[in-house]
Amino acid sequence: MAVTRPVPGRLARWAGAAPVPVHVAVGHGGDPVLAQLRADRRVEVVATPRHATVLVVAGHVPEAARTALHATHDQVRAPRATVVVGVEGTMVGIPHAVSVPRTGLVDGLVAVQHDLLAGDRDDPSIGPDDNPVAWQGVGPHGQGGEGMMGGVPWGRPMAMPPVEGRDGLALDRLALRLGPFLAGLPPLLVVDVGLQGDVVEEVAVEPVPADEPPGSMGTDGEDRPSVVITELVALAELLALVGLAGMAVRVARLATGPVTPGDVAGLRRRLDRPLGLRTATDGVGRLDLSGRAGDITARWRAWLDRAAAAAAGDRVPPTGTLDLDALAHELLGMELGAALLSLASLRPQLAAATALPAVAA
Amino acid sequence: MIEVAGAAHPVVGALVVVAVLALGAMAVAVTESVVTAHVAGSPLGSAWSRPWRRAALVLARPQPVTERPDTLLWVLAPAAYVGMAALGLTVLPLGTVWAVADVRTGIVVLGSAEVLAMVAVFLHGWAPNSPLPLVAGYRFVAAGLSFLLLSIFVLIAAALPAESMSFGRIVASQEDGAWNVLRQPLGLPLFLVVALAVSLHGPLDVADAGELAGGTTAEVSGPARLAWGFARRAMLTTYAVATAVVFLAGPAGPLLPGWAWLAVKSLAVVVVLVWIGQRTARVPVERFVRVAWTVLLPLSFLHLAIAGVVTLA
Amino acid sequence: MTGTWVDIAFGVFAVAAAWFGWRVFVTDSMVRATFSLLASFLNVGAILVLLLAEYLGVAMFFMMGVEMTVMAIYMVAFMMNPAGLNPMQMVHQPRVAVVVGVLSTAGFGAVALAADLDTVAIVDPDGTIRALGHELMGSSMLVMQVVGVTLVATMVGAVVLSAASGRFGPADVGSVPPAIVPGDDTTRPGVDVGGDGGGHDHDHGHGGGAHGHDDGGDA
Amino acid sequence: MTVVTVLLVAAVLLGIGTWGVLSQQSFVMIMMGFELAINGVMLAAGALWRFTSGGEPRGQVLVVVAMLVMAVEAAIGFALVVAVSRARRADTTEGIAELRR
Amino acid sequence: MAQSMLGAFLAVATATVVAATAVAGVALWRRPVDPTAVAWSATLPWLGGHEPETHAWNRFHARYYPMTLVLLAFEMEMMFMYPWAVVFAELGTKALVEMAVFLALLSLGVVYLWREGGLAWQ
Repeated sequence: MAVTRPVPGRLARWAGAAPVPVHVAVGHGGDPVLAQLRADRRVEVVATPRHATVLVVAGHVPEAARTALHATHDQVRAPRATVVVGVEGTMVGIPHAVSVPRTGLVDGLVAVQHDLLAGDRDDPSIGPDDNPVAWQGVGPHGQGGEGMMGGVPWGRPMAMPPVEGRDGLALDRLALRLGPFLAGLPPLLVVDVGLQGDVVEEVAVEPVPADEPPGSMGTDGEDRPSVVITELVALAELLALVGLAGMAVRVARLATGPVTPGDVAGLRRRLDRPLGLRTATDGVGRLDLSGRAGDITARWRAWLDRAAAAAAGDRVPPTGTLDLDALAHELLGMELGAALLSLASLRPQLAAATALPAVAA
Repeated sequence: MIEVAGAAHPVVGALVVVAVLALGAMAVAVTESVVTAHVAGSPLGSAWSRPWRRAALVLARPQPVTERPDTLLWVLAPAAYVGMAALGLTVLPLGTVWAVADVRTGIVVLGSAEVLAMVAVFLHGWAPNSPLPLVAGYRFVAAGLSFLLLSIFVLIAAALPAESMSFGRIVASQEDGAWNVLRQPLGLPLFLVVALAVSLHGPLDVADAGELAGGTTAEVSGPARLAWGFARRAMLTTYAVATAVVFLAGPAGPLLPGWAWLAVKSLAVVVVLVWIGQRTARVPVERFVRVAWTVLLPLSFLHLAIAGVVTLA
Repeated sequence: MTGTWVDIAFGVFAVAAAWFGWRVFVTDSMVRATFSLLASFLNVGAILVLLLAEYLGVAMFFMMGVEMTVMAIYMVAFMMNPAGLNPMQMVHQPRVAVVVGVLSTAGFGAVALAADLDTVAIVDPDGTIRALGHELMGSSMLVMQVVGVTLVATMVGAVVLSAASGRFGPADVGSVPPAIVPGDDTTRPGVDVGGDGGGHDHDHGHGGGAHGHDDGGDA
Repeated sequence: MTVVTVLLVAAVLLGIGTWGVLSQQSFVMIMMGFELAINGVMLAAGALWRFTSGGEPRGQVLVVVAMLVMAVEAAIGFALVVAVSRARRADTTEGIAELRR
Repeated sequence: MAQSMLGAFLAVATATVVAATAVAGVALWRRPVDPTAVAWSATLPWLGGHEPETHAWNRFHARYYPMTLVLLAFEMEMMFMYPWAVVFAELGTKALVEMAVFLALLSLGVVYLWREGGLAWQ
């Protein structure tokens, strides 16, 4: 029962002209759509569905990630709307989704936002309206809890029992499944994290299992995005994560148009200076995976090299896939932010790992 | 009866403070939009009106709800954060002789406004009962406790030549002598670090970090999100005015009236801070805590020594 | 600011300080308890400003803000049910505590009422901060330096006790607590002879049983 | 607002602090009680400085020293809580019953 | 217009309270206080698509606790530096030397904290 009241007229007029805040759920081959949305001035890609009015489903979302997609859809605050790029909404299990081709995507989004503000559109939430765990009226105090730490207070248990951390203090450990649609995480990657404070004490990295692609699903007939787009979208996502919104838009705009080696060289000149992107990436996320040791700076420099080579037209070897268990072992002991940045810095390799089996030629 | 240099009627003072914070927050929002558009290489035309349209849309969106939040603290956080920005602004001289309340212990009031603002940001991270904002709130406390000492040392160094802790006397001490930006060189960079960190802007925005899905604002939407955005920009306004007062002799200057000079200098500081924000990526928290304690703190000791020697010479 | 306004303000701040002080021990959520203690301190700071000790009042805002933030971190880390999702019942000997509390209030109150203190007006209200400065740099300089040494000792002690590992490796590796009865190994703390375990901790402490010697080894 | 009324308020704070110290089981809550008691002491010292000392700066130094006592007590107290929690996994007074042996 | 110190602080308090209540009003406008007023699936914390097993509120293991303890002690120094700043110009080098000794003493504690690795995440 979404609580929506039509927005007062004058506010609606002003709000209508605002850039559409969009949360992008990226599936297989969704990178070109993500670049297109980030490059366009009439759209603002936001970090969490709470800040968004429209959920955009880009690329092919396999069956295994459907429940997570429905949960993400519900967490966009009502009145909400969903736009699926290039495929029927019902294919993704969201009944009221609007299917928009990639060409007129941004105009479709602006139109959807106008409907939302006028009160003509509001997708109902898919998930249950009430907490399946019965907690109201349960237990001595009627909130489902018992004793000091036990029971299901307000429908959810408390983090128990305490576990000994690496510094000998036995405190609570939060077991979190950071889902496939967290902003900046490589597409369709689930990270099972055991957090003590903000240090990762347990971690497992699992890609969402891909199902075989029925027919011409995915990015309306285009094959795997070219190397340049994959590298530049990874760079744009990393820039957005570390707070350089302007540079992220510039890189995304580069990724949507034709790319010349000169452009990439100009980009490197802008980024590769001491007090720029390197403030967040120098010496952070130091991983040595299958012989290639380096921090996040080394990896985004490698992206720029590969993008320059691909722009110059010569053959670029496909990125080797990763041993995810070795990666998980490397992430142990990192701070949560550094771990998420490290995963974002492995986007091309991890995209290859979760790629559609048939297409990963 | 302890005499206080400049002081206004409480109601007049409150209206002036709210007006200055509102104007300042709008100026910061427009500067951010224009600088982001410039860095992104897009046309600057629509960048000027983009913040108002964005604010209207955010205001039109529904308010945040989570499963079991601490709603009292969740509402108290933006209110306390703006209250502390206002508290800091009241003790700063806004005109040549005019200030809302130029009390004798001005720099201690600004210091306590900063500390209680840190408490407000921690509450904003704690209240939603959601993992990512909780981690962001704790990260900010680590950074907040580290840059706190820098701001106190810099303000005390500015109080040495003025022989008083009131900001009005600090401006007076700069009028006859040289401006503090010249005779106390290390002060401005250290105070810019504090200004960025306390107002969650640019490279020191550890509380609303993008990598934690928006940090403490991961669960916030609607008018509450507008209130938090306004609070951050109001705090940046207060610290821009404080930087102008402490280092650029605030309202002092030829020809133009006092408040005009203060507006020009504060806007310059805002542009510098926002420009740094769009060119430097976020500093990891562990590194910032280590650098603040092992590099910036000794630098502020040196800064204090220089200020002492210069005052005595 | 005429006298009556000061009295009204004092009354409001005094009642608020006492009420928040009481709330500290009755709220369930530890964060709310800590920041109601902060509110109590802020009200006492405001009373100090009314008492014309302006610097001390505002400095209390600053000091207690930091102290209560640190206290909130430790309250949430070391208290069960930190967010008060279940009602808090961490109280023992409640009646004794109430009686002693009331007795101490009555005792100090009696002292306040019985003593006939002749009030003296402040000689130079404008110069109180300057006088404090001269005092600290002059005859109370010894107080300041002793405070400096105390603070260094506090810092070193706090780091020694709390840091997980120092220059010479983890704090609890290799160190074995001395036996309470010299020479009698079974009385070495941390060795659960009777297997009765700590009252509230949820599983055994470090390695139980008689092998106390390598007790710290498996930390 | 005379010296007697302010001292009475200080006495109330001291009483609440004492009640808090004696009634709570957890280490950190006991320290909250001490903090509240020292809060009352500081208020009493401020009142006596204002009304009976005629502006004598040593009165203010006494309040600063009381603040020092609170800071040192908090720092060493929390360090001990961490040390005991690391060694003994106990966070309440009952947890370290072995000392009574 | 010279005005008494208490009048000045009344102005400070009024401005702070007015600004705070204005923003509290905005933050409370049309806010559903009862979480059950909204669909339950919309109130789950955002983790990227999955539901958390436990409440987020836990005994949070802040990893920088030694730094906080040293700050508690180090911060007492500010209480002595503020009055020192007011009388510094009158007393000259005597005050400078005295504060230099005080600062040197306290920086020993910070050096010890850094040396023992207390600044890193424990």
